[in-house]
Amino acid sequence: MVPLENYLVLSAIIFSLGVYGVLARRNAVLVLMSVELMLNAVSLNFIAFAAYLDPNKVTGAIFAVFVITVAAAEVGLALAIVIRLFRNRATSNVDEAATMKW
Amino acid sequence: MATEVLWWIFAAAIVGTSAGVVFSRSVIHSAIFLILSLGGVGAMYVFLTVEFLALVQFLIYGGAVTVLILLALMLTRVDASGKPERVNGTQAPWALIVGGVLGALLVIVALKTTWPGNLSDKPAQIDLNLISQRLFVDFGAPFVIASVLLLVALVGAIILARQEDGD
Amino acid sequence: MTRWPEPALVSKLEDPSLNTVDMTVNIGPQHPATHGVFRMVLTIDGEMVVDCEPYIGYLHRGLEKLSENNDYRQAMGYWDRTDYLAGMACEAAYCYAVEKISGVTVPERAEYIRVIMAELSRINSHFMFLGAFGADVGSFGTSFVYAWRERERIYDFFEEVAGDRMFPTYIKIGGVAMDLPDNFESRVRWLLGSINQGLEDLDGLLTGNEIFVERCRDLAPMTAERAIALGITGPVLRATGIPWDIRKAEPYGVYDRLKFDIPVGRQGDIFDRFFVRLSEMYQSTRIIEQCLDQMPGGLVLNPDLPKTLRIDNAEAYFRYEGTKGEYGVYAMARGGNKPYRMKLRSPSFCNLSALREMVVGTYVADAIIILGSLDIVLGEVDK
Amino acid sequence: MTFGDPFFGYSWLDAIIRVVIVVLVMTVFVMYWTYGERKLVARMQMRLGPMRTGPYGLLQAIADSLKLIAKEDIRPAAADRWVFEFAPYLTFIPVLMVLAVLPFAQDWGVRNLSMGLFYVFAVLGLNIVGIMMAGLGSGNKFALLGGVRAAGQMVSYEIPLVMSLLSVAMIAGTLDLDAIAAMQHYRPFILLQPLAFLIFFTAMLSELHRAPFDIPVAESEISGGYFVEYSGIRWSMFQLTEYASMIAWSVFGSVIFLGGWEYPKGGDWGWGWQLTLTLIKSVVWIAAIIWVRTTVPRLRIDQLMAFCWKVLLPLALVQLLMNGFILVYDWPQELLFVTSGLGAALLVGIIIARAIRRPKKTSGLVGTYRQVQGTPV
Repeated sequence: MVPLENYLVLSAIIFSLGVYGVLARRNAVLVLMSVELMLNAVSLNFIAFAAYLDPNKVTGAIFAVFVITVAAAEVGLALAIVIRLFRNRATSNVDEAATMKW
Repeated sequence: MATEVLWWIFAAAIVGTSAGVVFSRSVIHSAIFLILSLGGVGAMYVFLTVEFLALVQFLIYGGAVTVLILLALMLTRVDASGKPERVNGTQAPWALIVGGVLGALLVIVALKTTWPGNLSDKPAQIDLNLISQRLFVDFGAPFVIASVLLLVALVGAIILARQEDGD
Repeated sequence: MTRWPEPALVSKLEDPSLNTVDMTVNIGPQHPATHGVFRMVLTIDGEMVVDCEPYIGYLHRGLEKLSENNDYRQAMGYWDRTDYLAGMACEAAYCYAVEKISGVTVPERAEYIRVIMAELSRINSHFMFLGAFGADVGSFGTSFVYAWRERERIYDFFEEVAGDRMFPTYIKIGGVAMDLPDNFESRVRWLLGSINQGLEDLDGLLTGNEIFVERCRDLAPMTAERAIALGITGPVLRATGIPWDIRKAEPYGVYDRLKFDIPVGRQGDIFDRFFVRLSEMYQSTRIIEQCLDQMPGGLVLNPDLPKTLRIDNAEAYFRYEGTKGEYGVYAMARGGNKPYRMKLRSPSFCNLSALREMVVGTYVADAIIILGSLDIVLGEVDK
Repeated sequence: MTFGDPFFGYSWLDAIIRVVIVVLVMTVFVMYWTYGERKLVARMQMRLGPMRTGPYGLLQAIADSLKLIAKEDIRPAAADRWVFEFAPYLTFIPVLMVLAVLPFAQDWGVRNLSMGLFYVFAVLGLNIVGIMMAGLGSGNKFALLGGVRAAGQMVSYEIPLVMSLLSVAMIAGTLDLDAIAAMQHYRPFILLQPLAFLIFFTAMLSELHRAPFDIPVAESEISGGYFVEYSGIRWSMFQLTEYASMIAWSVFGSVIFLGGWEYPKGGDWGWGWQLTLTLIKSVVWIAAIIWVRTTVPRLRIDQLMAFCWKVLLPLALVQLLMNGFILVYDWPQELLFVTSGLGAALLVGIIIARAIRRPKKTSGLVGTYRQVQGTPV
């Protein structure tokens, strides 16, 4: 049916779109969303590999669970930082948050 | 056959919505594209017969992460000041080059490599009991560490977002 | 625990350097919580209110100027539209003021009738408060409907007596317009029983509710000094612990012959205001019962009243315990059949001045019930 | 007669037919349930409710739907067009997806999933996305406030909700809704887990935005919240979602806690009785929701959060822990009832202890009256 390469190409495309988003977009929330895209591409890869290559088919899913955990933690923290930034600077542009302290 | 067609439809939708995330003009549209994209990846998990993970994806991403992102968007609305948001930074062309090259590289690698022991074309059904066995027994320590990470992140987020005196 | 503006919020109001984006929300003039055409612009930071700006005047009709251009009898119809929840009480206040400058006396029976009508109006108005306040706090109209049943009965009764429900123009200078119907006493006693029943229902629905108490207690407390400084009167003042009631302080009519207590609160928070009003309604029923017992027979309208009332140089300020507070009518005559100047000191207007300082530093949801607890009537605020 | 077999040979066709049946029945049920709710609320408020359209107002539901369909569909100029227009449908899709797995009787649902319980709460949480889209896309500050409130509320209350469901799933040992229902042949799980039931009911009210947790739609504060700008058919989609999710939650809750189609005698007396049981239980369940709605005022947002994080969540966690001990060491199941019952007593006790601070009836407060003679201070 659907070969493994299809999944790999799909996740490669999502990942590179995420890379573009992280580098190009300046809104902190958007950067975060692009990171989410990249993480998703990674976990899709994990699961595809596990489903096609791993004999007991499970390890990839567990890694994906960990990836999702890390993504949730990261989003929680990063959004707290974004809101903090916005409260103090009235902006969510990452370029304007270049100073180390204010 | 029907599965294959559905797969292609979903793949196209995922690529389209992911592109929407990074290219769309409005942040809110980006967030909604992100939700659709994540949902599409969840559907991919169903194709890979890991329904459990698809549901985790819906629960965590759909129910929590994107809600948090939308919440952050609501709290940091830029249109309050009236000026339209600049979509891209100055390094957008470079980003395009980097992203394009990286993507091309990954695609070439994925296609040129002959993957060892391509066991079967159709992935087998994954058992929920097996997942829990592996997760809680074999990967017990990482699981605990991940939970500690979540806890730390929770506390950290609260401390960061808390409104202190004088702020 | 009091919830006055936290230091953080106050400093934010004053310190412009910290740049956070607040949101301005316009509540009213068409909004379910503003009880009429009141408008307030809330500046909110998340859910906290950092500023509040009230706007009034959407219901301004020029009551005082209209009174100057109509003779004493005609102007009556405008006055019972000030506090339109207690039309009878407003008429009575106007009549007392005019009687004070003209020296017209009122038969005793008419005085008793006036007291009964005014107290029924007070019950009516407070029922409106209880119902609407319950709806503000969010009880999905149940309190509203409970209150409405009794209000409807009171209005039916007014219709029976005076021929009109909300704006009866029943009370006249020198007495009341017509004598009471025959079954008056039994009718009132039945009404009082029904009111007591309705009060029990509302008391059980709201006072006994944990969420309601939690929402109202310790919210926007007002000290007695601050209340006096702002010129607040009525139940809002009494909730701060000051037993100031014109009916006791400067008794008019026959109030000096009647026994009743002045319910006061402890700390002037929202719950005390609610509770003072609730208790006042029991006192009003007590007053009405005494009136029924004491009521003499005789005329209800001064027979010596001239066809057209003409008053020479005179001026007087009459303070009347309206349903919302001190309903002060200042009347000034310079001859002729029209007043030279009429002025209304409307209690709702003065009470409303406390809104901003109570609202700032609370939640949006609190702002709504603080406004509700002041129990303003826009007809009276805008005059 | 069993419903497990496909109606027709093709499983896809069968699934579509079942979905259509469920949606049609649900829509009619929602239409008439709005009528029922109005009558019920009216009775509780000493009114009559709809009386004019047809005998006892029975045609009111039809009149309402006709009016809603015929009403102009307004889109504010400041609205974000696509977000605004698709939000109502996006809120409805998750509810529809949930209806597809609920067992209305033995083997009678659209499909029975082996992870049904997990599926239900994973998917039901998704309609918050549509709500937030409505809040963001309307270009209205009330809508925005409502969206923010809804998001905070749903994210918070999802946790105790999931915890309470997990404690039942631990006892059942399965996530299959049909199996969970069948397991309650002798006693429903509410007897084993009263605390979980209380937490579930509370959190469910919050997820449904029903009083006393109707903060996101608070009519007296933000006049409708996220759907303040909607009218006509889109508004009715929100309404349909609200009622359909009420049905979904009630069927789901009665399967988890009240024995669903099984208790009492469901397995013995056949599918007719099973459907009747489901109907009775869900109607009672929804009536309870409405009863609560009619009588209690609304909480404030900070009180809501405090209740969730300081009361419900610790209790749910402790219950989960106790369940773990009891099940791992194979202690008798009655202990489940004891521990959970104690927890429920604690929860009720907390509420009562807070309520004791309130004044008694009016007559109890005579102490604050002061008989004042002459001129006061």
